[in-house]
Amino acid sequence: MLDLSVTLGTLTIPNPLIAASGCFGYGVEYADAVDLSTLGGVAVKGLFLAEREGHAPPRIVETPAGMLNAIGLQGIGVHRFIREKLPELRERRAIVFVNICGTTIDEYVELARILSDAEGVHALELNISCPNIKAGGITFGCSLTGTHSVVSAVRNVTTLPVIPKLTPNVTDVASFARASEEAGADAISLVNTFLAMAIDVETRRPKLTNIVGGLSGPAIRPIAVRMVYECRQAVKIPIIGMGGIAHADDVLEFMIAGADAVQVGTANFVDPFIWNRLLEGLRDYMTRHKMLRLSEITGTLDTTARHTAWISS
Amino acid sequence: MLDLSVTLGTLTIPNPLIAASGCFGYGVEYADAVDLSTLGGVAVKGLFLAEREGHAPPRIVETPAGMLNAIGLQGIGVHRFIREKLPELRERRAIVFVNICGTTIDEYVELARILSDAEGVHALELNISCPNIKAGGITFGCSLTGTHSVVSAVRNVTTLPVIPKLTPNVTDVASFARASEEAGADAISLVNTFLAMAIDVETRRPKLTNIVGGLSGPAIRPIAVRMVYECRQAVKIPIIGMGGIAHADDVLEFMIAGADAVQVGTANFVDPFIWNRLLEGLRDYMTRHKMLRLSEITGTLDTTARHTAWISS
Amino acid sequence: MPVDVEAAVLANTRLSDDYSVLALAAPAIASAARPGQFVMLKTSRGMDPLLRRPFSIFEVLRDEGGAPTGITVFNKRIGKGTSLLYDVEPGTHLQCLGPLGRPFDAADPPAHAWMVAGGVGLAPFVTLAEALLARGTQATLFYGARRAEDLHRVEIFEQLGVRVFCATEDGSRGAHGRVTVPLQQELAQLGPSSDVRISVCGPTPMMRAVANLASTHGRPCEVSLEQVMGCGLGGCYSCVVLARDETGAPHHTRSCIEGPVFDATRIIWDALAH
Amino acid sequence: MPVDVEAAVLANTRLSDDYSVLALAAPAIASAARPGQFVMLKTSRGMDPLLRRPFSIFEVLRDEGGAPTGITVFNKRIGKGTSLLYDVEPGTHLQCLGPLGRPFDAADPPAHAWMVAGGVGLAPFVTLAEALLARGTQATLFYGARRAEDLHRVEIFEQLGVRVFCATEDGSRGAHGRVTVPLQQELAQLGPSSDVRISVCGPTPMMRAVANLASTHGRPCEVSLEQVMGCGLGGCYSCVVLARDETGAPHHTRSCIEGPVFDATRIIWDALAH
Ligand SMILES: Cc1cc2nc3c(=O)[nH]c(=O)nc-3n(C[C@H](O)[C@H](O)[C@H](O)COP(=O)(O)OP(=O)(O)OC[C@H]3O[C@@H](n4cnc5c(N)ncnc54)[C@H](O)[C@@H]3O)c2cc1C
Ligand SMILES: Cc1cc2nc3c(=O)[nH]c(=O)nc-3n(C[C@H](O)[C@H](O)[C@H](O)COP(=O)(O)OP(=O)(O)OC[C@H]3O[C@@H](n4cnc5c(N)ncnc54)[C@H](O)[C@@H]3O)c2cc1C
Ligand SMILES: Cc1cc2nc3c(=O)[nH]c(=O)nc-3n(C[C@H](O)[C@H](O)[C@H](O)COP(=O)(O)O)c2cc1C
Ligand SMILES: Cc1cc2nc3c(=O)[nH]c(=O)nc-3n(C[C@H](O)[C@H](O)[C@H](O)COP(=O)(O)O)c2cc1C
Ligand code: FES
Ligand code: FES
Repeated sequence: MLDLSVTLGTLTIPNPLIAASGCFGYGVEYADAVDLSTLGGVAVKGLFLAEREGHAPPRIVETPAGMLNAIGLQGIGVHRFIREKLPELRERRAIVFVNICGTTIDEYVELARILSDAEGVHALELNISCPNIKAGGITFGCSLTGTHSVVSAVRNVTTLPVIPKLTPNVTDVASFARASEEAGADAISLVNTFLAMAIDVETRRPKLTNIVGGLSGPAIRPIAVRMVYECRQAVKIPIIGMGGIAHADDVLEFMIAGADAVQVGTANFVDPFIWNRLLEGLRDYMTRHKMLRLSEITGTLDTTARHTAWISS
Repeated sequence: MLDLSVTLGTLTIPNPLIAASGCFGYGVEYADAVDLSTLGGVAVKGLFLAEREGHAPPRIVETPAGMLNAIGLQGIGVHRFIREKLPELRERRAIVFVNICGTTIDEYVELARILSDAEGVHALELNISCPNIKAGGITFGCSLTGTHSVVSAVRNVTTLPVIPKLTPNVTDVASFARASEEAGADAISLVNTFLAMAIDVETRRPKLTNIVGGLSGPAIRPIAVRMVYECRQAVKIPIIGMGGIAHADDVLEFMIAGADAVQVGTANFVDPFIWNRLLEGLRDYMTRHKMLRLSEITGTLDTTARHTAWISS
Repeated sequence: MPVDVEAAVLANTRLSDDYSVLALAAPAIASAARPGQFVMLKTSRGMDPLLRRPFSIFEVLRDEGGAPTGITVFNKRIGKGTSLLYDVEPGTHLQCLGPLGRPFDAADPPAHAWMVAGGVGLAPFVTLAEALLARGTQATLFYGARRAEDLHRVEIFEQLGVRVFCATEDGSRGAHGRVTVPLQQELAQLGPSSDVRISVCGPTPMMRAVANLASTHGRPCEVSLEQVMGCGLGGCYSCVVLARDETGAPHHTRSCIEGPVFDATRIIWDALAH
Repeated sequence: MPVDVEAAVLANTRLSDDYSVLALAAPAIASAARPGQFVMLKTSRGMDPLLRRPFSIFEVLRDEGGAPTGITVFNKRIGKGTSLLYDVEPGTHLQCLGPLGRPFDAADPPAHAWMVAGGVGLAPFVTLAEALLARGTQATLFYGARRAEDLHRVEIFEQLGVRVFCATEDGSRGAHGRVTVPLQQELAQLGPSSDVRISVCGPTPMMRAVANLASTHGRPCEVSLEQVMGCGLGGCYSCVVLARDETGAPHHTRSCIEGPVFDATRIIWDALAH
């Protein structure tokens, strides 16, 4: 029997495949198409305390092997989420990662308190990295002290796994991983999207109403893998890697680089039934490589020189 | 008559299309295929004082809509360049941007001195952003004081246009644009490649001998355009934009975002005869939009709201 | 529940330089399809382009026995993906996800159903017309385009027994001008007692004009909107339109699951990108 | 000077599950081609995959009058691009850049030319064989593969009058074992006076073994190397091999312009990725 389960601190999930926040609605939208209990987890759309309408459309633009989004964190707010969505997620036996956003530390703390009392929440993913909203989020994610403060504040009010989600729009992502670990994070997830833009040259206007948006999809995978690799050297806590995963080989690439689990976002838009394809691919790899436990592969990148360097580079 | 010329400080070039450093050899390799005098310029492969063998292969990996490279700045050194390549470039009437790299400020200064005395060099592009070599380059490019010191040191020893090339691997690229301007740069060019990596999951080894490499190509274009846009708000000096340009619309996108000229790298590998295609596309656009001078389009992004926001986002 | 099938291209009939009708083998989707629903098509095998494209289900294909075997798509080339579909050759396979979205609700007699189509907006009305006639509901199509050559597949509706009014901006066929010209005439002639339901699909300004006409004449109107769609399943929030809820309060509403068909009175037209 | 043409696919003959011969209409490239040169082929229209792929010019196609009309490529599917080429249908157009690279230098009589091919390494030798026979130089082909079914197009060489030695690892055709088996036998039987020039193309370990054999028997040897190539024109420095210069000093040398054909004694084999 192949064991695909992975452990994130106190939380063990049946396989490393988690639906990425903002790419899977509140999970319930997919409940008829996908058996949510077969996923490693569902990270729901970023939630604020209050409802938000988000940005005016157009909100996405396709780009080479990727897409930009500027949704602006439209959402129903934490209270309606608990009332209207959480019960079905519970019933479907989904492992729920709630992605929370605030404009102040108090908001994150308040959200953490409320969700800790709600039944059926398995982990808190702190979105301190959304590039698409003016106030909050990213302002914490781009400052080491900001990151440390948010994480430790939330840490103090919940026993749920606390997982800050890091932005790639920084010089040294590993230092943010360290700050998170020191502040008591149980794991980190990365990457959120890259701040980017696209212009309609005929009208000379931005293609997004919000002017800038976040780049996701296969295009960013090589950068995201490098960042996961850097964080793996920097911290001991589990890493949830993401950025452009579309095939089982991509999952394995992130895990070999140092990820304990992964999230899949954009590729789920292209293929909502991707989950079985990925699981089959992982099982096939394990069989071919005679592995019994998938988690063994995490951080096994072999960097020993292939042949003695013949000349100084 | 359509005027495609653009001005970079004291240097006026016939059109905005410059071959990107490291993607066009020393220019001479393409002299039979492309009339070098018809280009806006040729940025030659990054030069150190001494010859360098660079990294052991494999040196490139294809990625979704992009590629990684870790050439390691193999090069013939400035002296052989002046002896063996510059005469032909002169003869071909190429506008030569020499991309220089050092591990110390003195090296940059020395290179600038030597090249200022050489006939046929039109501008110095300071490579302080190569992600693929351990010492130097990027260590200046990732520090504001480092950037300022290199630029002003070179500025003091040459009358040639000084164009620092910025790395995208920073939190706030605009601050590096500002530091460059304050230090007396005549222009800035951006972006260099994004630090990234790819892994062969079957062998669990990096696909590049150097483990990490720089991501280029269409995949990065939306991020690069955003960075050019940010720099345009921050500085008055001309901007040479690049990152994934493959079509005339991409050139226009960078110019509308704020670039005065552009460089084309990876796309030249896919289509070495790209230059005429791009020029035709630009002329066609100017005709359709009744423009006489292409340079008018720089920084004309229209960000006025498309319709009154109906609800707060 | 939508299914994703690797559908064989059975035929790709070019109607003009920019229109083609693509026939796809997709029994599961065909048999579940309801009027005005759509599919998400992958227009290429690889990542260029990356995302799927939304297309109305134009016709439901059936075998001799009448069993659904596939669907057709009424494709207008306007960019990368639609150009790839225009060029696709039979034998190719395309990933096809559907059926998706909130369908039209087909009116029952004695109501009359008026369908108003602009250009490629004709796409969702074949399935609606069939549903109406199956119910014995009288159906009328108002179909507008630039020139006569841009009016395609009118015969399908005529054969179904739909009353058809055409309009062309150059007057080369039917009424001279926008599709609203014949529509307005017919609306004006309606008796107060008659129960007419309007459905419209086409360019946003045209849908807006029709919605206004409908409301001034006090006729219910459904619109089928075209928003950029990342997923088609409610996962990405890319496809929102600003629509009023029961209380009249405007909210960004996902057109892939609460639409693409909306009651026209819900839509805040000024907020729709043109 | 290389040219870039949008070459029509004239035919794509599948020889097995993994080999096909692709015929391309490209007169300009065909007439300029010299033995062992290569082209850079774009395997798809869009950006997936992004880069071109290097392929040896397998055959030069000619019309009745003998005028060059195109080339063929001996394609072995090993990944994304070669799979796309394997599936390509006639009528498609592919961007084709060439001819590129340093050719073999075809020996003149009285020298004898021995060509040693492993698997897909057969590709550059048809053009070399033709050049040799045009010079009246006696040519021999040593051709090795795993099984008899993997030995393709031997008849081309036989018809040209090339002496052919086959070897298969399972012994199903020709000598039992690697291609070095018959090569070694023939080398051993050579008289000291005979002037034999060896050219080799195939997997790196095989080329290395042949190069060693050649030097132990004191025979000159040219190798055609396969490095990953980003541009094919000397622009990117991706394709380097560690090769000795005139002074014997090792340098990273671009195999797209100084190669792919190198004098075997220049290569530092330990530095070549396997
Ligand atoms: C519910 C629905 C039903 C549709 N039915 C049909 C149909 O039956 N026949 C038909 O020809 N077209 C139909 N469309 C429009 C069709 O989806 C677009 O023309 C198509 O996506 C354009 O893709 P492209 O790559 O050719 O254009 P590009 O401009 O290259 O596309 C770029 C991006 O913009 C999106 N986009 C561009 N135009 C539109 C548009 N008008 N609507 C939605 N997204 C757009 C694309 O999906 C893609 O994500 C429908 C759209 C929707 C929302
Ligand atoms: C001078 C030269 C001549 C060649 N002639 C032939 C020929 O006649 N017939 C033939 O079938 N093959 C030939 N090859 C090898 C051929 O280029 C590769 O098999 C092909 O590039 C693989 O592409 P892919 O997308 O299928 O594989 P992928 O593994 O998907 O390619 C990924 C990347 O690695 C590169 N790559 C992978 N394998 C090789 C390789 N063996 N050599 C060079 N680059 C590689 C690809 O170009 C691409 O950039 C030649 C290579 C060179 C350098
Ligand atoms: C449409 C869209 C909406 C997103 N919304 C959120 C969000 O609400 N919270 C968050 O933390 N990340 C959000 N993300 C980022 C993704 O969770 C993920 O980090 C990123 O897309 C990279 O993964 P991918 O390449 O697999 O999509 C969003 C991404 C997309 C494409
Ligand atoms: C193979 C390769 C080599 C490069 N070498 C250099 C270099 O020597 N100096 C430099 O400043 N940039 C170098 N670059 C970066 C390019 O000049 C350019 O900044 C980057 O590739 C983005 O542009 P593109 O997407 O058009 O390729 C190199 C890029 C590639 C792909
Ligand atoms: S298209 Fe994704 S939510 Fe509607
Ligand atoms: S392939 Fe680019 S230098 Fe050889």
